Amino acid sequence: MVTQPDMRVDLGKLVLKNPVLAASGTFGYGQEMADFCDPALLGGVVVKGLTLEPWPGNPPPRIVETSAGMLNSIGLENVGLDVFLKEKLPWLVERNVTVVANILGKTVDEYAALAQGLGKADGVAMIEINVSCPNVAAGGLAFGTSPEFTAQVVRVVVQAAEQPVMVKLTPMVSDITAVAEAAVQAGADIISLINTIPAMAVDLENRRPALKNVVGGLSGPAIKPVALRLVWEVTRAVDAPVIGGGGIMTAEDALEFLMVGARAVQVGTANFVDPRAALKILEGIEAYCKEKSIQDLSTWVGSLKID
Amino acid sequence: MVTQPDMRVDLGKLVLKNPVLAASGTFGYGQEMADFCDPALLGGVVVKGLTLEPWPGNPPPRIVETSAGMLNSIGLENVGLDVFLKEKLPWLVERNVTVVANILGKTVDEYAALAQGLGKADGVAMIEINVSCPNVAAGGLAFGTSPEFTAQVVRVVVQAAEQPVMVKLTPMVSDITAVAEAAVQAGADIISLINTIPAMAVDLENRRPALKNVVGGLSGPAIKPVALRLVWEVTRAVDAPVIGGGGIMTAEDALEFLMVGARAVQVGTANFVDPRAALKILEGIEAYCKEKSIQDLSTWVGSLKID
Amino acid sequence: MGDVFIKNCQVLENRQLMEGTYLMRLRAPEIAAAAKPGQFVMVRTGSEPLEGGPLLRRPFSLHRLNSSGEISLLYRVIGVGTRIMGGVEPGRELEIMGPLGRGFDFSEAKEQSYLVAGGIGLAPMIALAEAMGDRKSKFFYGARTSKEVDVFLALIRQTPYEGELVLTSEDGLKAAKGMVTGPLAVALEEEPAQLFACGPRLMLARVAVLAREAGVRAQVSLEANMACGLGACLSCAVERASGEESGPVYSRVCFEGPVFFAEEVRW
Amino acid sequence: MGDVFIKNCQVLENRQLMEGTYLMRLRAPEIAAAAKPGQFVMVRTGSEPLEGGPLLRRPFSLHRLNSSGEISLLYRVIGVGTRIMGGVEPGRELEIMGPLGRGFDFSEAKEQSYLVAGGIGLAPMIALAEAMGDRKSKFFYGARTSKEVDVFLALIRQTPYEGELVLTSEDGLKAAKGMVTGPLAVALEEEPAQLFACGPRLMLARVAVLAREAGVRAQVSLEANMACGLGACLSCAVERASGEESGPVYSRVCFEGPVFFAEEVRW
Ligand SMILES: Cc1cc2nc3c(=O)[nH]c(=O)nc-3n(C[C@H](O)[C@H](O)[C@H](O)COP(=O)(O)OP(=O)(O)OC[C@H]3O[C@@H](n4cnc5c(N)ncnc54)[C@H](O)[C@@H]3O)c2cc1C
Ligand SMILES: Cc1cc2nc3c(=O)[nH]c(=O)nc-3n(C[C@H](O)[C@H](O)[C@H](O)COP(=O)(O)OP(=O)(O)OC[C@H]3O[C@@H](n4cnc5c(N)ncnc54)[C@H](O)[C@@H]3O)c2cc1C
Ligand SMILES: Cc1cc2nc3c(=O)[nH]c(=O)nc-3n(C[C@H](O)[C@H](O)[C@H](O)COP(=O)(O)O)c2cc1C
Ligand SMILES: Cc1cc2nc3c(=O)[nH]c(=O)nc-3n(C[C@H](O)[C@H](O)[C@H](O)COP(=O)(O)O)c2cc1C
Ligand code: FES
Ligand code: FES
Repeated sequence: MVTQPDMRVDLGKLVLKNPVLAASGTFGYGQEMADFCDPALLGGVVVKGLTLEPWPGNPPPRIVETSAGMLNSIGLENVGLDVFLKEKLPWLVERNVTVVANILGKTVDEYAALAQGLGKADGVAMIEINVSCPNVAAGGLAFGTSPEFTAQVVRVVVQAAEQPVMVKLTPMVSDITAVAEAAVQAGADIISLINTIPAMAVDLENRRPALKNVVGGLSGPAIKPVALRLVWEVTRAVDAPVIGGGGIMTAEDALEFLMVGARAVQVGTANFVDPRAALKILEGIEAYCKEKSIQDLSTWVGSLKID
Repeated sequence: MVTQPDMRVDLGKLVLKNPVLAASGTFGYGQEMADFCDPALLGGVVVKGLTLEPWPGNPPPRIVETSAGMLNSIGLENVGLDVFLKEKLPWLVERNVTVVANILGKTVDEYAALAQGLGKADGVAMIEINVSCPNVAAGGLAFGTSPEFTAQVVRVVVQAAEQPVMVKLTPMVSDITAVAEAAVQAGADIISLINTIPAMAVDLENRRPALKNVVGGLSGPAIKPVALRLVWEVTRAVDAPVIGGGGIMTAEDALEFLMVGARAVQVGTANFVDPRAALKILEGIEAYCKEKSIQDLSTWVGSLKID
Repeated sequence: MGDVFIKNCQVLENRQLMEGTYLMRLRAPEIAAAAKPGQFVMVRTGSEPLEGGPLLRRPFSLHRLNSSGEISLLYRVIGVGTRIMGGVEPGRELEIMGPLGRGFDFSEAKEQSYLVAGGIGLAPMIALAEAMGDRKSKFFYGARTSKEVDVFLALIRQTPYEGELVLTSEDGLKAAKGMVTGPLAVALEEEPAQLFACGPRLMLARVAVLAREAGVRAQVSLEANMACGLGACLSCAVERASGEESGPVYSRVCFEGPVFFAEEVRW
Repeated sequence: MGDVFIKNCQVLENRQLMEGTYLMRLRAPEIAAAAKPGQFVMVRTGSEPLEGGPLLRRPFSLHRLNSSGEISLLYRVIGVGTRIMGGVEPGRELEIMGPLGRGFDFSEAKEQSYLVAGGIGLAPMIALAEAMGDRKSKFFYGARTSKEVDVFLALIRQTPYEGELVLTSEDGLKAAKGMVTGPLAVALEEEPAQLFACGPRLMLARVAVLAREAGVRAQVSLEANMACGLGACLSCAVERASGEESGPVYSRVCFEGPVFFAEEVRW
């Protein structure tokens, strides 16, 4: 007999109602896609990356499609912390959405200030640290490329925040496990990955970069194999729960990430292809559990067999 | 009036007849694809990676297709240096093929021994150092992930080799320019990039990794935007000539790499899709030059306009 | 925004009007009922990842809207997505999302309106012309070739539009030689009127200048690379005129647009 | 290897024989003339990168070869590539590369041969049966369902093959219940004969054991994931039996195979 599978996700300090989250920057502030995807039904909504001050973002063109993927250089356009708390968060709270705030600072202090501002807010279930921003103080490489800088940021955020803290890792490092370990040691509760891969496209006819910003971040199915590998490496290296994503388009993709060891997934680019994607993926996972008589999805997590 | 464009590529110590090379591991020892692609017509053929001793490679399955790409974990199956020199090289030399030997050692000494062995061989035009092998002495990370290890390998190879030395960089590092600069300072004549991106795929039905080796290297159109970005970064950071590749399927793709700053390109996965691909790309570049009245292809190199 | 739908819509007709330009009619009752001129739809031209076709949907203006539940798209083949569209056989279904964005605001009909279209920018202007019915207006159309002039005439004559037609073509055949902004400038001098325009960016920039000089308002339909079409991804930025002092400020073409008042935009 | 071609071949017929199994006839005169049973072709099912379809070609055994310039493929729909093949309309062209690899060696015809096929492994065995003509042989076919038995009978009756047919099916309808290696073992005991086999890996492993026990040689057609089909990429490794002491040694299924003598392979 088929019963309703238990889809809850235990993340330690937090239990999600199910394992499908919308990824930051691909779901706006939850409201934009609400006609097609009720954000309250998802395991969580990671809102667009927040900075302390409102940020205009990069000049267009900001996106371009590539083989099985897309590049974006939105440049973190966002309303800033205050407007988020006053104008965006209430709508989400009212609808009982599990809100994850994605934060990005240009300095360690900005990260701390963001965490503090969010810590006081009711209705932010978790903070996701985006360490992809260039660390100006350290020569312009992203914070996330160095275990030390990552740990530094995590430490101040954990201290300032009231909520569980998740760190979103940058894929473009030679040893992701070192960064993940540093993050966990610095107090991160959860690891999420992957962010987009720095990449570039050009317009042959005009002899110009396809993006005004020249370089953008690659997302979509093209990066799925890279993401799966990184999730696999990190889940074996650290005990902290991992939320995986990168190129997830279908329930099967999501089930692969879970099988490799992720406890939950983030759906990004798929939301653009179909704003119903996250919900369809959730339904597909449920259907798969029923078909395979998986009573508790957590038993599927990490079930990959290696000879 | 349309004249024949000058397609020669000046690499400093070496001039290639044209800018299209077959990438290592995707063209065998030149012979396998000869029915469809005369290797002598190409700018060069980079043969399958050579180790000192013959190497059996990894157990199957060794490849799997992914969205706009493929993973391989061939595991460097090759005939070894001696058999290469005795049985493979003569066929290539006889046909006037520009041969590039791709070498890979498990230790620095092995790299030196390979370079020495090849140095004496007539008919090897260039040596390409593959620094993707795990550096056992240094904890298992690939040589190519560290500027220091890369420099170490380059130094001994340059010393032992008689030919120009090219270093093929690994994409999975946070700062490719540091590795490229270290390689050039250590004496590398040419930089080539990119090698495959470490990645993974799983078989949902069997709950197993799709590759017996679990992790493989991602190649094909999926990685082109990442490769273009890395070529862009490296050509701006070092003066040494750069040979670019990663996901090149068409003449347009190749022209993009050249426009971004590569002096020549390597065609890999495309050879599997169509063994005539490298030749078609070469013909396509020529046709484009004629159409756009580009007399000398070198004027196209690096012609990308940035506002 | 009103109602938005994602529907599998049957292709009723998909006809080449001239080299590279197609007209596609689709059954889309919900979308047709909810849409107004200047709004757009996003068409899914790909399928599952490996199976192929592009990932992202492609945006197209609504070219005709009719009360019997049909919509039309007028499109030019540019790249992979539109090439796939060109090959779709009638009878097959395409997944369409829409109607999207802010359309033309022609509620406050002035005595006189000028509709201005360049090239494939014609697409939404026909829907507007049709909706304006017998209000007093002139339609300025700038073609590149005489063939385009013929296509335009055939399209406009299918509508009940009765206003004056002012045609130019770059080759000067079957229409006045030159750019359509030439006769437009003359007309504005003779009789100022509100403008509605869609076409190449350079044409729209010129329209904006002419409107300012004539002291009339202009509504222009803009294009931008889009991912979501719903205001969520911030891909489709256009710089606002307001952002001069405090650094740039962007609007979303898919949400605040695609139709903007010319003075809202930084040209 | 002999001549290899890459040709755009017209699809003459593409018929579903039963749920998920198709027969495709193509015009391919050069390939048909050069090929022998057991060889394979690689079919391109995708197109340009963004336009879609899979990147790599898909390998298929030659199922029929005829002197009037046609080849046939018998294929089962597994994933994206074969799904695309199943939808190809007659009249369209597919790019085919072949013939590839080493086929069956049946030059030294013994008194008696046993052909053994399981499931879709039938594909090359029909070509072999046809080529063997009236030599003395028995054809062992292991089906899963009675429907598969019917399909087999229809296919084999189109060939001039006159040998005995020994059929099994897993459901025991229209054929003896069980695995085809059962009756094969009995036959080998009664009268040893060289074996030619294609089917699931487990069946072939069993065939290898039976051959060894009966002291006969067996040629088996193997499968492996392939990228190039030409021996260049080393994707399609199968471990050789020889490699026991000095570590594994691999052969290329596309080049040294797909047909191997059973004793060459490490099972
Ligand atoms: C609001 C809006 C309405 C439009 N209405 C029409 C119309 O009615 N008729 C018509 O022919 N065209 C229209 N366009 C342009 C049309 O969307 C593009 O021509 C089309 O997306 C090209 O897709 P492709 O795959 O063929 O080309 P490719 O060049 O392969 O597309 C690559 C990427 O660039 C984007 N892109 C390319 N050109 C444009 C463009 N001009 N504007 C926006 N994105 C672009 C594509 O959407 C895709 O993401 C409209 C664009 C917008 C934004
Ligand atoms: C020499 C040879 C001859 C073959 N002859 C036939 C035949 O006559 N009829 C038939 O139905 N099938 C045959 N196969 C198997 C056939 O190639 C696969 O079923 C087919 O490639 C599946 O492609 P797909 O895109 O539909 O499946 P997917 O699962 O989407 O394919 C994904 C990848 O795996 C590979 N793959 C999947 N299954 C196999 C397999 N069994 N063997 C090799 N590669 C596989 C594909 O080529 C592709 O690279 C043969 C295989 C080989 C190696
Ligand atoms: C348009 C766009 C905007 C994004 N903005 C953010 C962001 O603000 N903060 C962040 O951490 N990640 C951002 N991302 C990364 C996604 O959250 C996700 O990690 C990445 O796209 C990989 O997943 P996908 O392949 O499913 O899209 C953005 C991605 C896209 C495509
Ligand atoms: C099957 C396969 C085998 C490869 N073997 C080697 C190798 O031996 N040495 C090496 O330096 N690169 C090897 N590569 C990497 C390619 O040379 C090339 O750098 C990479 O595939 C990216 O280019 P592409 O996307 O055009 O294939 C191999 C790639 C593939 C797909
Ligand atoms: S296309 Fe996503 S915000 Fe406009
Ligand atoms: S498929 Fe490339 S060597 Fe066999």
